[in-house]
Amino acid sequence: MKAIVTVTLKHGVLDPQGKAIGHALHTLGFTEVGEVRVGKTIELELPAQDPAQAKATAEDMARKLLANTVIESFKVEIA
Amino acid sequence: MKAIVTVTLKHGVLDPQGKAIGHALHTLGFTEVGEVRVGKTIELELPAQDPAQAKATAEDMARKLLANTVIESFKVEIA
Amino acid sequence: MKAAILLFPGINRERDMVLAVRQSFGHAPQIVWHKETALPAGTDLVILPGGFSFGDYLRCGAMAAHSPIMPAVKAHVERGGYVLGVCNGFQILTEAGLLPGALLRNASLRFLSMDTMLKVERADTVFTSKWQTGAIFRAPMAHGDGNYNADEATLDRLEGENLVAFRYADENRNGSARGIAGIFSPNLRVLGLMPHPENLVDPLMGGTDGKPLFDSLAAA
Amino acid sequence: MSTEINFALAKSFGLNEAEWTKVNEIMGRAPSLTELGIFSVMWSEHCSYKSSRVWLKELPTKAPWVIHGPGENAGVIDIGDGLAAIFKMESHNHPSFIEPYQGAATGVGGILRDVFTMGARPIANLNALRFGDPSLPVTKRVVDGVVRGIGGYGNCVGVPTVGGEVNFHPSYNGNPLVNAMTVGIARKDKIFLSAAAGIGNPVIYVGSKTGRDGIHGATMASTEFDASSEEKRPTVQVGDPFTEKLLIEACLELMQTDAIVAIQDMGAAGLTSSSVEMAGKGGVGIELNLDNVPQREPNMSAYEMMLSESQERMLLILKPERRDMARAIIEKWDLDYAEIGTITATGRIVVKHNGVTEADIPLDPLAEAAPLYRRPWVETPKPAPLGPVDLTTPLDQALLKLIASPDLCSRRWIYDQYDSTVGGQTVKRPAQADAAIVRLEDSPRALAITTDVTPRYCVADPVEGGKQAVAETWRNITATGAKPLAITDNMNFGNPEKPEIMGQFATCIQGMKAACEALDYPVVSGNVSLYNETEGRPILPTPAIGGVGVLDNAAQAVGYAAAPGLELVLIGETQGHLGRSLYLREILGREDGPPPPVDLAAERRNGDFVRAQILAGTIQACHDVADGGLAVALAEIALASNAGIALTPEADAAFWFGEDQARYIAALAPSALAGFLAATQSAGIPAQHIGRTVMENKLTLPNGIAISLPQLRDAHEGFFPAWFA
Ligand SMILES: Nc1ncnc2c1ncn2[C@@H]1O[C@H](COP(=O)(O)OP(=O)(O)O)[C@@H](O)[C@H]1O
Ligand SMILES: [Mg+2]
Repeated sequence: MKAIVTVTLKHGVLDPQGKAIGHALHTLGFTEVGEVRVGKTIELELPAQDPAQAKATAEDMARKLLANTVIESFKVEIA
Repeated sequence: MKAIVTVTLKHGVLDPQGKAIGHALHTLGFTEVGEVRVGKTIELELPAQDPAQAKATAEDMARKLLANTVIESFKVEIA
Repeated sequence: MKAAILLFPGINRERDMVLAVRQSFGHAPQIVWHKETALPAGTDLVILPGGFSFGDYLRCGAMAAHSPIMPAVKAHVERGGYVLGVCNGFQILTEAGLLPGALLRNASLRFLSMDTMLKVERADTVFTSKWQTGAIFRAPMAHGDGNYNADEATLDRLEGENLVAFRYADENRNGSARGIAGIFSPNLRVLGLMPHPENLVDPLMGGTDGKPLFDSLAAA
Repeated sequence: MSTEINFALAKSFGLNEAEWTKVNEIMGRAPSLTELGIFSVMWSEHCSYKSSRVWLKELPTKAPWVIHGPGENAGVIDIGDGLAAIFKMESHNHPSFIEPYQGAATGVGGILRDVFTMGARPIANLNALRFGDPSLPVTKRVVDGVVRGIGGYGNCVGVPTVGGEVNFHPSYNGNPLVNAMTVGIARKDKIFLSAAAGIGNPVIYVGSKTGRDGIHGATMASTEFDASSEEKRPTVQVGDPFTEKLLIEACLELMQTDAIVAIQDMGAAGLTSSSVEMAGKGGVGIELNLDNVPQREPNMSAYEMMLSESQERMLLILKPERRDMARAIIEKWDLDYAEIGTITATGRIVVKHNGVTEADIPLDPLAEAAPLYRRPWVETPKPAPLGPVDLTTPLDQALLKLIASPDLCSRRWIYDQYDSTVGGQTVKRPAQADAAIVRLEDSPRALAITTDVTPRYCVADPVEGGKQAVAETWRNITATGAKPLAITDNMNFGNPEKPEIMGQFATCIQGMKAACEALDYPVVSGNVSLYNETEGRPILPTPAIGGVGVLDNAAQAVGYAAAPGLELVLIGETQGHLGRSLYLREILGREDGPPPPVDLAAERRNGDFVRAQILAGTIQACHDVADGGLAVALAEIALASNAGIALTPEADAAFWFGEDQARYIAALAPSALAGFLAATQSAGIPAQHIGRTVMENKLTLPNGIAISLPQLRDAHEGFFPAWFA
């Protein structure tokens, strides 16, 4: 089964990448775009198991390594 | 309204980040993790409009800038 | 002062650091592989050099912060030992929670490799005693993620407690909050900074502006 | 596998009819798919040099200091103190157009492997880049990706990128050039070669896993671009500089032991070329069991594994009794270690997979029967003499326009994205001297390294252009005080099946040969990239040269920054040659006339004199006069020095902007001037005192026209930041 961890910068944390992309989109003529925020997804292949447990494991990985909770928050989906 | 563009490496394209993360998770004791693939999400703030049209615009942005379609594929969700 | 340089896979400025330390200390530091679980007996100073530990994948310093050697480094800090983290080393220290804040992608989203000017914010520390407070010196920088950030409360505390070590004195090229280039821990025994004083310790390489850092430590 | 093996398939793999017939003859039967794949990549232009070999043989490759010339993974020269410099340049042109970031990144990765596979620690990277018309959006995308890719890879592996060159021309619109050079250092008695030996010795695979990357990359690099190139995309190789760094450290650590019999990187055509070449050079056979190859994807076929160009992989032949130790070192660095075969006495390559023999080819005919073409060629017609030239543009306007032009403006935006100081040995960084200077660890010695070529000269007169490219690298090294020792080259040309292109190739080589001989400056390694055409339009002939020289004492190196109050002397003869000059192109919109002739005897005489005067301490700063001529070189000195210059000669634009060769500007103390001029005279060297550096913040021409330094700097540094704002 698959766990997808999505990591995004916490609200209020500066997002230089999002800012630059927003700027580039404006230059390309997409002037209607407002704020842009960039995050990442980490897709994990896990052995078949109880989805709730898989989710708990993936959350554990996120807290320990995948996200830096000083600046980032995360959510986990099981697919 | 919001468009979320998720960009992932195409199947078969080497993902050095994913490889290194998988390795690190193993070292941390998460030995059950199989393949790890890393992607990114770009969250775009768009003016309220027809969702289908917003989706089309975001796809246009993805093709033109957000994804490198030589090695990446993308999908768009409207929230 | 007995120094140990930590070697994580992907680190690439350990040789530069050895040269700088050897020159000021008169002897070579010991190199410690990241899979070790203990520091060499009698280590006074732990150095985390620059580079791309684990390729800078995921987040700079994130994976190194979980290396087997890191519990020993934390114990060393708790005992009041000295730690210097430069560039990737600074990133590892923040990821490990040994210094506050985080180093985000440079505001320009480009790697920045050039000399910068740094202002010494305080000279009453083991790391900076050979400078005067307010002194300005040159240091090369070479990083893609040197944009120091922390929440406002943390930044206020750093300033209030006088824990900012160095600030960019010419141009704040990477976008760091309040121009911060380096910070101390509250006990002034842990220093992290982005630029590379170790690359300017020899007139042949363009100057000796970075040497006071190592001379200060050698004198401590 | 049910694919039918016939000429149509062979043709799609890039073999022609005669080559297909030869394959059948050698095999004595129809080849299997895997065998056909092996033949097609080994006989591709990229691996076999079938069009270029007869010409490359003409280049001088020997000197007392050459340890290994062309033929090994990289060239090796003796630089004294028991040390050797190992270096090579290689192109990644086609991949860099398809995916600029990854194409450039993997180009850097590939050339690094060629160097550390010989036992050297890489100490410097350089590059030679050519891009299309800067006004096209695609050019901007390619420049951005290539620069990021070079930095992304080089910065991460921790090898300083210390120099390079970049030019723009519309002929590169659909075909940019990305040539990467690496220089490494090894102990002279610890050089590792690739010839396999020892029947029964294990064949070890080290590095990343094999995926379906870049299959047929070598044949792609050997064909022209057309609209269908788009479809060849999915095989893009992605670089992993972190794994490369581990590979460097693991290999260098293993090389401290006596475990390795032979070693070679898996470059173009991956496992095929490395195993075939190692066994072929050693005169042995090799048997591979692909079941043991570390695989990234399920169900890979023998054909795919043999042709994959996955990056960051090496092939080693070990002493069997050292296996365990070797494995421990490799695994310490978290790299895959797999025994995938053995050395045999059969003289054949045998490939087994899932119990089936997928290939069984005799190695000698595979190598010896490889096609070799003496393709028809015609000489480039000599350009018509340059007609009258309008010299009325005011000198200051011409200078400001020239130094702001894409080919002459500051490259700061580029090199500021490359880590040039890692290693702590960079004595002269980009834009501080004519060649980069990198000191050797624990030694007073330093290397001087540069890359150069002037394609607009080569297209007009390939012989003079070939000479000029070699001479300019020699001059750049000389201008730092270093002694030039040898070169690597990267021959980038169009379709060799066209006689006029083959003629450019053949005659550039003639020019290069003459220069190498006159300057005692052999070729020790190189690379050929042909078929650089887009829809039938060739690139300018671009024989990029990478030169390496040595300084016994790094402290003697000079750059071109001069303190105020020094006298400036122009060395070499100035006739005001404007044919093919940048003045002609940028100011007058003309690209005609002959390029400047290269007088190799004058090069040698002037250069040897300048070097001696630098080492004697008389010349305190030095800059060669090249693109854009004297005025541009002076502007570069002023900007690097942050000092003004006051000039005295009353002369016209041909004097200030002519591109006559074999010239240098030397800065010396006023007290040394008279003696210096006397020395030039007795040595028969043309020299002219042209002015001095001053405190005043401006460049002053004799007619009273002055340009302030800030104005000069704004013009010089504007282009790239504005382009990428
Ligand atoms: N692509 C590049 N990568 C790194 N450095 C570069 C690159 N292009 C130019 N440089 C550096 O910028 C400086 C000026 O470049 P250039 O004008 O080509 O030099 P020159 O006039 O000596 O041929 C040199 O030090 C050169 O090494
Ligand atoms: Mg040059």
